[in-house]
Amino acid sequence: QDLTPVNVLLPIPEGIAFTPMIVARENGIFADAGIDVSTSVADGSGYLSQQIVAGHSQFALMGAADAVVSFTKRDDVRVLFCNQVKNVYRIVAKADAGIGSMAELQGKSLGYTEPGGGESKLVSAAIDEAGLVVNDTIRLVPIGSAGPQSLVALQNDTVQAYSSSFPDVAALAAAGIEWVDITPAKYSNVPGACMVTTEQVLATDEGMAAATALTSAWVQGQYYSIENRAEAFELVCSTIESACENEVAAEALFAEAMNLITPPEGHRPGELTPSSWQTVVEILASSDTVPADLDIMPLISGEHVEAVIAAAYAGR
Amino acid sequence: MTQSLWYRIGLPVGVFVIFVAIWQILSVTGTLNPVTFPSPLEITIAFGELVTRGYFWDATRITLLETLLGFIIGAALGLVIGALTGTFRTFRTAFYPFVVAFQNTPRVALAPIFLTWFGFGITSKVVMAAVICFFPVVINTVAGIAGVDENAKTLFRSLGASKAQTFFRLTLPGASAMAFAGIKTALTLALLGAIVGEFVGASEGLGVLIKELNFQLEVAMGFAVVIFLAVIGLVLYGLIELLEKRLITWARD
Amino acid sequence: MTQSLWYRIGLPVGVFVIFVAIWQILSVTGTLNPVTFPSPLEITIAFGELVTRGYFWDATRITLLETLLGFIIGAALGLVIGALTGTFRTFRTAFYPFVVAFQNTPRVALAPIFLTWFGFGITSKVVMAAVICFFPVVINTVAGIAGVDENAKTLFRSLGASKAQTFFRLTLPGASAMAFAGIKTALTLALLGAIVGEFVGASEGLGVLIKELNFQLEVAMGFAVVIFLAVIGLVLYGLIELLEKRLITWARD
Amino acid sequence: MTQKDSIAVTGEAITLTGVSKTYMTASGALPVLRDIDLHIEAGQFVSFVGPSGCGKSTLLNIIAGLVSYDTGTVTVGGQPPREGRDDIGFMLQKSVLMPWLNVSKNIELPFIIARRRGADTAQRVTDLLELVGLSDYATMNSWELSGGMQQRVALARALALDPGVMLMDEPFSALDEFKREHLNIEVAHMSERFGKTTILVTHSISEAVLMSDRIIALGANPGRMVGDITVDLERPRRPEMIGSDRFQQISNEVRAALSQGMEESQ
Amino acid sequence: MTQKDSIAVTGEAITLTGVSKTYMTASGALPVLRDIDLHIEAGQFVSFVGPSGCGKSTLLNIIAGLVSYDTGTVTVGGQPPREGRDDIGFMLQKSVLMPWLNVSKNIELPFIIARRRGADTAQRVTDLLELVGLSDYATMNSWELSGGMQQRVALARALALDPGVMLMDEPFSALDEFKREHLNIEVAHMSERFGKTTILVTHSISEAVLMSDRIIALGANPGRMVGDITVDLERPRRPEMIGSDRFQQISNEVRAALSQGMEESQ
Ligand SMILES: Nc1ncnc2c1ncn2[C@@H]1O[C@H](COP(=O)(O)OP(=O)(O)OP(=O)(O)O)[C@@H](O)[C@H]1O
Ligand SMILES: Nc1ncnc2c1ncn2[C@@H]1O[C@H](COP(=O)(O)OP(=O)(O)OP(=O)(O)O)[C@@H](O)[C@H]1O
Ligand SMILES: [Mg+2]
Ligand SMILES: [Mg+2]
Repeated sequence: QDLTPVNVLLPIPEGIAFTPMIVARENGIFADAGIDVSTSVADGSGYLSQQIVAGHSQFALMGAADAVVSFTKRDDVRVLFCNQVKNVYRIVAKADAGIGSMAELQGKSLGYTEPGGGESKLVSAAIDEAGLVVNDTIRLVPIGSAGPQSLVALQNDTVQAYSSSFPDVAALAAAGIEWVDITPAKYSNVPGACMVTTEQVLATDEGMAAATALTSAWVQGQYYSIENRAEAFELVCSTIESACENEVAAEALFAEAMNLITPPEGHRPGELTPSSWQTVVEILASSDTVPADLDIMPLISGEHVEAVIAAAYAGR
Repeated sequence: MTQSLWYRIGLPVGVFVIFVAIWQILSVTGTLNPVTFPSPLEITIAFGELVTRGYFWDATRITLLETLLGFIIGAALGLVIGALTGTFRTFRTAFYPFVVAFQNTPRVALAPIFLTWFGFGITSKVVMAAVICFFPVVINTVAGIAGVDENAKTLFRSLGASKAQTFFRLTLPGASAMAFAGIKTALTLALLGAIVGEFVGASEGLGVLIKELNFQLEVAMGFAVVIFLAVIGLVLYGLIELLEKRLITWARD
Repeated sequence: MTQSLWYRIGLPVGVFVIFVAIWQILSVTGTLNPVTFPSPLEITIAFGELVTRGYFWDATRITLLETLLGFIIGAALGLVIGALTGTFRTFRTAFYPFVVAFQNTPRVALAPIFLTWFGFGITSKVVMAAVICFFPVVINTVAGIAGVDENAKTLFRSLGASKAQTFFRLTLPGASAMAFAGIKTALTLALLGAIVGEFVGASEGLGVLIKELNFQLEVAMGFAVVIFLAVIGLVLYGLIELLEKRLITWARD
Repeated sequence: MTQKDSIAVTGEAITLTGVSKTYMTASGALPVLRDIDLHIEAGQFVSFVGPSGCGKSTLLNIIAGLVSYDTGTVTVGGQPPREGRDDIGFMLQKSVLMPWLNVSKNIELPFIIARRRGADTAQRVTDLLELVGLSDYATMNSWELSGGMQQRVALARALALDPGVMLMDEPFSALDEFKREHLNIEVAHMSERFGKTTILVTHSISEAVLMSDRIIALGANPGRMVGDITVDLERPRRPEMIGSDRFQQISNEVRAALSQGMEESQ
Repeated sequence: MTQKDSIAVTGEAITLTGVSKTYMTASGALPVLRDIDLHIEAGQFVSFVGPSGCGKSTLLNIIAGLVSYDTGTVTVGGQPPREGRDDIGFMLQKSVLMPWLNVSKNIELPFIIARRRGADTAQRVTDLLELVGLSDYATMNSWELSGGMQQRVALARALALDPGVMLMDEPFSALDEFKREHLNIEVAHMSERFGKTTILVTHSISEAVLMSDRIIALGANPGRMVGDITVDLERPRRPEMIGSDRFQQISNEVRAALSQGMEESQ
């Protein structure tokens, strides 16, 4: 039978972070649901939100912050589920720096990937909350994602702490940096990368069918990955060889990826929780990117979204 | 005073060997941080591993495809626009200022816009490559046409040649040596454009691979890819020079 | 056949106005998606807002600083290396192949490496700008020196000029017109290098601003910055042309 | 109209009556030629000499139909001149061979442009190559030839369509004096042999005397005829004539006409 | 040693004995000059004529000290030649003025290179400008001058250090015949006036006859002297002499010597 092609935009190339998707594809879950999923990649979520808002693309997996910004530009933007239900961004200190909390970053340098983007908003919110002032009581240095330059910056003490998404933290850990996680607890349940679409898509039968198939197959991929870690890892590494060039890093990353898709007790993988989305709004509002009184509910609910979710978790 | 072949080849090779040797020694003695500056030996070994990986060759194929498509489109368009600009005064007056203005824009700044316009497939990288290699071809074609011998033009007029005859039998071959110099630059630039495009957003290609290897802190492999790109650049340059020698048989000096 | 000034300025301006008008109409009628392709009016308004923002001028200052520092360093080094290469045969034989090879490497691929070597401040962007604008200066300086009139060299020999006299009174001024052509290209390339550097990793600058505006989906403002960069490119080009006219007073055509 | 299989004798007469020409330049009107009346008989060899900028090339270009004129009439073989008339052959100062064509292709060019390439063209090219003594060089690249050989190819090309009229604008100026004399004699012979009407523009008085039946001296500002000297040396011309008394007399006549013209201009 | 405030008479004798020169080229040894014996008296004006490539420039360069020789001896004013001797002035085929220097700075160049610029240099440059008739053009850009004016600047520059010997390698080849004759006469006059020893390399026989006291004809492969003709025309030379019988006789003698030389070469 003919499979319906579905294209999903990703903010980084396919890899370990997208294990549930790769499982769903390789194990035929997408095919069983009647879809054939392909991906396109841009460097960061910003480009993805543009495509969604412009109506050029139907589905994009993007950071929660980007999803909220998109929602402020186009009010029929909808989120179906999240790939990770926990915060993908981390603020970590080097274990030997004697830093145990955000407040102890006083007088220190904090590395982060780059200005612009959801991560930098979270960092500023966290710094604000800790009562620190950038360029005064704390220094911010854009050291990029994991790579030789960030490793060296940490090794030679250019920065004592680092904020980035979990794959970077894991990769640097695998390279020998020992971390203390100082991410404020209130941010720990901020959703990670989530599947975004629009009411315009969901209003059509085909769009609704694609959304339902995509969501249920992806969620099944999440269940499978959580329950069969070893097989899932094996599958990802054999599918995307280049991602496992460094085995130690790959394993560390996989462990962390699994941790983030595994929901807290009593929740389902990929589930949308209003309170965690409210946190995202607070973070963005603290830097005046979105209004503080933004009503987030339409983004994550509504007749169509609920119908998709109901179908996705049927029987779970 | 003519230098012997031995000297002309031996000297640069010697310099290269000494350079690599010093680098290796500095690496072994730990003067160079292996994270930021892997040793030549490590890079060689990493390259040896890389060539056994299927994904490396897939990435190479993609990047080459983007480069060549971008080059062909950009160079072809450049030739056409250059020919129009060089041939028609009004066209030149009307559009050439924009060509020059556009050439002075830092075109990397356009990469994200291309991504938006042309999507996330290879098209946006091809467009980036094409845009970046378009200008040298236009500019050299225009210069080449301007440089066509006035006497030869008079000769063609005296023979009563039609516009088309003059264009195809005089202007085109007369401008070709100059235009080819632009085309040579363009090919190298196309590779650059493809890599820039991949850096900004792509799922495959050597630019993506560099990022991926950096992320995994496989620094030596990352270096190996960069050096491999340099070699690709040189090989492409060599090939286009060969082609030039075959096509523009009459160019001297 | 000489074209009037009116024609030479009027025609491109006319083309520009028509182009912008069509763009605006396509935007208003909704043919162009306002998110990916804002209208000229929106871009103008966005630019109007942008110039009132302090951060915009900070970013401009940073990018210009990187560009100019990179340009000065790159062009100066290019002149020195070019002069050495053009003057000393052995130097040329030994090192020029590497200059050419390096010029054929897609240098963006080096941006992350520079970040590692030169840190996260403006140094790595300055280096990127310098590296990218170094080569045209070297190549043109070498070509300029090679092009110094053989007869003039004989004249200097017959006058018994010393090496230094020949260099400063003949080679240098004789090669300067050609070298300056390289310097002109270099300035535009320096801007490109600075933006590439900022894209790969920086906390300030117009490249960073483009990314930030992109995240906030302030597309019109993003476009405004890109167009502003184009204008900067043109202004820098104009300034260096003015300087050229003042310095190389004897260049004709 | 013209025979194609051999080099035919097809001289045509040239008549100019009251020809004037003014160029419009950025700095105003520049009168270049004033009231030129000139009749050249079929088969005559005429040289134009005169100071630089006096309008020699302009006059030749008018006869070739390459430049328009303001007043007067011009006829070549009874017809007004225009570009692409295949009974007029034009040879420029530089040999301007196309470097991307070999020697015989260069000679073939006029046939291609005139869309007259046919079964007999190859034979015609062979004949021409033989005529200029380059049979062995047919497939050489044109830039591999010496300057003198290039001039001969240009000559063959100008003769390709067997024109009744040959117009030559300083065709030998790129050669040194020794090579030049040699080629002068060759061209003079060719012209004697085929009786073509020939106009030669030159800066060299001895070249003009050596080759021509008649020399037109021009003065400048604006260009006008200041002398019309008949050269009654016997034909065929030989290099030894250069030293002869008659040769010197004629040279001095030309020189005198030119000096006269220059004084009038000042 | 030399007077600096006026143009002095300082001719020097030149003697070559058994001079040979072979160039080592990629395709083997190329003998260029064989056994040249030549004595030029102080104040004599000598021309070298001969076919292209026969070694005229090489010989001149040897005398200027710009090219080494294999055997024999050369003296200029009793001293072996070398680069930078300020009693030897060199003038090339092209006027090679530095475009970044104005006219008087171009003339000043030899003083700067020889580190001899002093208080009197400005006066000397003024004198030279007057001598070549360019007083009004001192501050012009050199590329704004006509070809003939540029040649005169080059001449002034060659005279700047008041050399006893002037060596000129085809200095007028870029000019048309009319301008050329004019400048020939001027240079001949200058040489007559100051009695400098002068060697002129030229392709033009009439130029050689018009200017020289003596003409050396060279033959090729390898370069050797094939004629040594004395020019006994009265001084000062005038353009009208070109038409005279004696002028033609001498020209023919030179021509004959050259033909002879060419035949021997083949
Ligand atoms: N296309 C043109 N537009 C304006 N002026 C022109 C043009 N062509 C020639 N002239 C001017 O007309 C005059 C005569 O030019 P022409 O080329 O006929 O002289 P000439 O006698 O052939 O000179 P030469 O011996 O230097 O070749 C010159 O003053 C020249 O500047
Ligand atoms: N530097 C050199 N190396 C090798 N061969 C040379 C060199 N300079 C000149 N020759 C050769 O020496 C011969 C004589 O050259 P020269 O320049 O002296 O001739 P010329 O008589 O001045 O010719 P022309 O009249 O063309 O100026 C030529 O065959 C030339 O190719
Ligand atoms: Mg002319
Ligand atoms: Mg010579």
